[in-house]
Amino acid sequence: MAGVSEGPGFLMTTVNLGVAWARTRSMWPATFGLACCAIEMMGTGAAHNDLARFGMEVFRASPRQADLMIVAGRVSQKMAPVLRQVYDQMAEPKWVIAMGACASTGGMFNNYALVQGVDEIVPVDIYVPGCPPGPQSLMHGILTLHDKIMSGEIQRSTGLL
Amino acid sequence: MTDTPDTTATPDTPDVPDTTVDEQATMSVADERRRLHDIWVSGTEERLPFAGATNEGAQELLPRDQDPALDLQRGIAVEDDFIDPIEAIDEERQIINIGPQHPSTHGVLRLQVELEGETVRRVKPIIGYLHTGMEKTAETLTYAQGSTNVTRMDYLSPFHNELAFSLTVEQLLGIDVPPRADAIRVLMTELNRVASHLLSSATMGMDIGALSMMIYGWREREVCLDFFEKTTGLRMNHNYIRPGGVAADLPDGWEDDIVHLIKAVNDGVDEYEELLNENPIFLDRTIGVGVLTPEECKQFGISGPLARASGIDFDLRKVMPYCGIEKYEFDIPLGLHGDANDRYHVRIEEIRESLKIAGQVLETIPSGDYRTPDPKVTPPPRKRIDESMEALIHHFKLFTSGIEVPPGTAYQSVEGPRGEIGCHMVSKGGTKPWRMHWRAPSFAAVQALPTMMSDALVADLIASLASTDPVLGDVDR
Amino acid sequence: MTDETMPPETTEEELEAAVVPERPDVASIADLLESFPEAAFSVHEYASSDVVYHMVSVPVADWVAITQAAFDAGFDTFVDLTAIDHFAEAPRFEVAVNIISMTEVERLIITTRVPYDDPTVPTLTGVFAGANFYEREAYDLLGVVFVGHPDLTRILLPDDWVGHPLRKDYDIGAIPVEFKAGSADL
Amino acid sequence: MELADYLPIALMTILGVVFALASLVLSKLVAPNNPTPEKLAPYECGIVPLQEPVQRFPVKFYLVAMLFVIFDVEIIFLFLWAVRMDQFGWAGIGAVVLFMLMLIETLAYVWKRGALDWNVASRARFRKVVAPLPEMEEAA
Repeated sequence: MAGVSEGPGFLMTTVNLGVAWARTRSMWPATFGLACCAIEMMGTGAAHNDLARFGMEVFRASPRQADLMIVAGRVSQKMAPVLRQVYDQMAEPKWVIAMGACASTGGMFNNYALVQGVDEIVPVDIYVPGCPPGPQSLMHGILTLHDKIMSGEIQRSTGLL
Repeated sequence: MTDTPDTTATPDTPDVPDTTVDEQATMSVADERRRLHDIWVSGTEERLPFAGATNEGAQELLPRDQDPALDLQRGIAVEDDFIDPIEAIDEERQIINIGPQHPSTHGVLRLQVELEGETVRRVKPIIGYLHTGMEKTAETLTYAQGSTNVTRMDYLSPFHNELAFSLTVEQLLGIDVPPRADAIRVLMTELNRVASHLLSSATMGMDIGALSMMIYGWREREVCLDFFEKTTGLRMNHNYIRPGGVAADLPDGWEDDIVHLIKAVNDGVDEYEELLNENPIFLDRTIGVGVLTPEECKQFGISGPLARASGIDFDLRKVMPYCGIEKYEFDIPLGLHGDANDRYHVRIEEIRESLKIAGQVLETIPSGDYRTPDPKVTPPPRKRIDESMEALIHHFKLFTSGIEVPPGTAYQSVEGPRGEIGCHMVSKGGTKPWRMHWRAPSFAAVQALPTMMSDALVADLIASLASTDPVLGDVDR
Repeated sequence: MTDETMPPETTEEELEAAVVPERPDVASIADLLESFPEAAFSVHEYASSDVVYHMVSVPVADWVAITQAAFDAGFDTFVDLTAIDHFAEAPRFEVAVNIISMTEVERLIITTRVPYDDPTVPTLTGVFAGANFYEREAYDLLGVVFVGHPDLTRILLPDDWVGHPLRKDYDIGAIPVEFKAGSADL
Repeated sequence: MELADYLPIALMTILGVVFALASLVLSKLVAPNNPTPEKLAPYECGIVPLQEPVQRFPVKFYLVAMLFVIFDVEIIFLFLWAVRMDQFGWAGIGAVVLFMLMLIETLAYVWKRGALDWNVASRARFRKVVAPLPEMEEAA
């Protein structure tokens, strides 16, 4: 049953649409807060600009119960294997948001210590620009991910159909 | 223009020094060859495959008999006569990871803990999971760009980082900033202390189980961040305090923003005190937990709220004042026992003191220039460039090569929310620092964690870690 | 760092300030210097404040001795330990320890220089327990070996890392940026 | 008590069994299931564990669970006894007292061994090193 569903991507059957809708409405992020972006991620989760509107206020600590990994911060060479291990331990379907310039491209630290962009380690779905991106831009990234899932472009890691 | 000394081997292109200097001649041929050709280029040495490389080998917690640093960890280095007598047999103990990806390690701190049932016997902090090579990057950025790199180190107190960096550069330059810039710097750093303490109280409450504390803490912090965004344009990592003054003057109408902020945060802190001060769970979880005696604080270099909670009356704002902070009158909250509860109370009182300072700055801020008029440090205003050729040259010189700093060594430190933030800078002339070492308060705090957590419960471990409130960007730099 | 850092003569009063007074006015540092004749000291003043701190440079032989003497003289708070790579000058590595005396409210920075071929400095963990992590970091990033350190392993870099990044001959490892005019040595 | 009276109980048990089995079978059939070696490895906060955790955990790690089991089982029997206490007479009360004595003996043993004592060494250190209690001066 696993693997990519063979049907044409955009013409989703109603069941597939229903499943995609259910997934986007309660996507639980794994707490992968590393640096300054983690503070903004917490700010997004707090009451002022609230992630609970998208059903995401529960930040799951263990990757077993998480669907979405928001890589919030700079990934150092020592942290890269840990990030890869946590990503592998997440259950499909799973998505990755690279939050901030350091996670997306290594940001202003073009040196020996940082992995220049998280996409060298894990497949990334959404890159959120900013250093640190404000809560609004993170939420815009999350909504773009919802649209991507709803429009069926990401069928990479479906479990069901 | 003073002629800069010739030994300016600019760090980013390490051109090799000539061998005429007599010491160089005595080096053996092998050293000669290594020095000339063998420049380490990172990434060329092959690394283990990704997933398997997460055990840090010698850095990890060694078995009991091979652990040389055990005494230091158990506080014996400070003649703590209290040693847990019973020696359990070995397979009763289990080494587990409270690892880099953990909800309550305040970032990517990894604690390897030897557990005997619920009791923690040995702890070893393993850090470096957020090492960003900032001190190496600082050597490639000019003095004008330096504060962008520095402000990302302790990302909960960006203004304190920038202030320490700017003061050190001004110490090397030998210039002073106008009084209005000093007042703005005091205002912004004190509000930054409020925002940082709000966050550390919020996360401390959440770690101990009071989830609502997290939501309350962030509500007041957003008020502070709004003012920061209005003044500097960014919620965090502002690059607002620069060598020579501040980037921009305070926006008009900032007075009633400050009045509103002071009122909102004061009311918020009243709510926290109702929520937590007499809360039996909070008291049971924090009284007598993570104790640090004053001698241990001095030995490990602990400063800030941790040291003051143990009763050390030492605050850089009072003892080694900077930016004219001695003009404002405020007092320093001290704790008695040095446990997690005292640390919480010291932070809450410090929020009130900082708000008092902000109020006094509001009344006594002088008008005038917010940057030093010295054209070699401050770029001229935009319209001046069209009128005068000299301004254009200064502008060009500043933004292409940067601020010329005479050679010398300087150290200056400010009182950050977590302790003494210091910048040890060596300059060999030119526009880029030769070496910039950052004295991070959380680095000393992480080093004292084993002393706090030995023979405590796992729940106490989490509570004492929350009360230490380390910021890993500062620890790993 | 040479003994008296003679800044370029820009203005008159700066010249006087730079001339090093004979004896530091702080009692404990003054008699500290009595017992260590080869020590050279300089006085530095904070920016936008009138706080003064002292720097003392000693040969590496009595590195632990002077720190222990300072500790007994009241400098009992450890603040920081740094290592600096003076790439071109002869004794290449400089190690600086930063201690405070809370009673006299004085800051003292003791520095020493070690050559490139044997960058070994005796450890200070005997005097200050706090020097443990700082010395591990200096070893990790700059390769200065601290003799007698209980647990001298890498602290910030992965264990299998090769080389000491903060040395001047260690390339920053920047990936050339793909801008058309982007220069490789960022 | 004809058979009919037992109908609701039968229905209840059938429903319970069916519900349990159904949820198991359905999730086996429908849920996505592609295990990878990393997923099966124990989660150690992102660290790849070197050696498998030791199978037999010493009792210190699940002390509270053991205490719970002992005293919970005791309470279950007490409930049954409490419902019909008045009909048992002295013999019944004697039996229960004997049963209770045995459990009080385990409670005494557990108390003596210090399992109930959460006043861990570090808190004792706090009392000894930092803030000795005024009235009892001797070491905690």
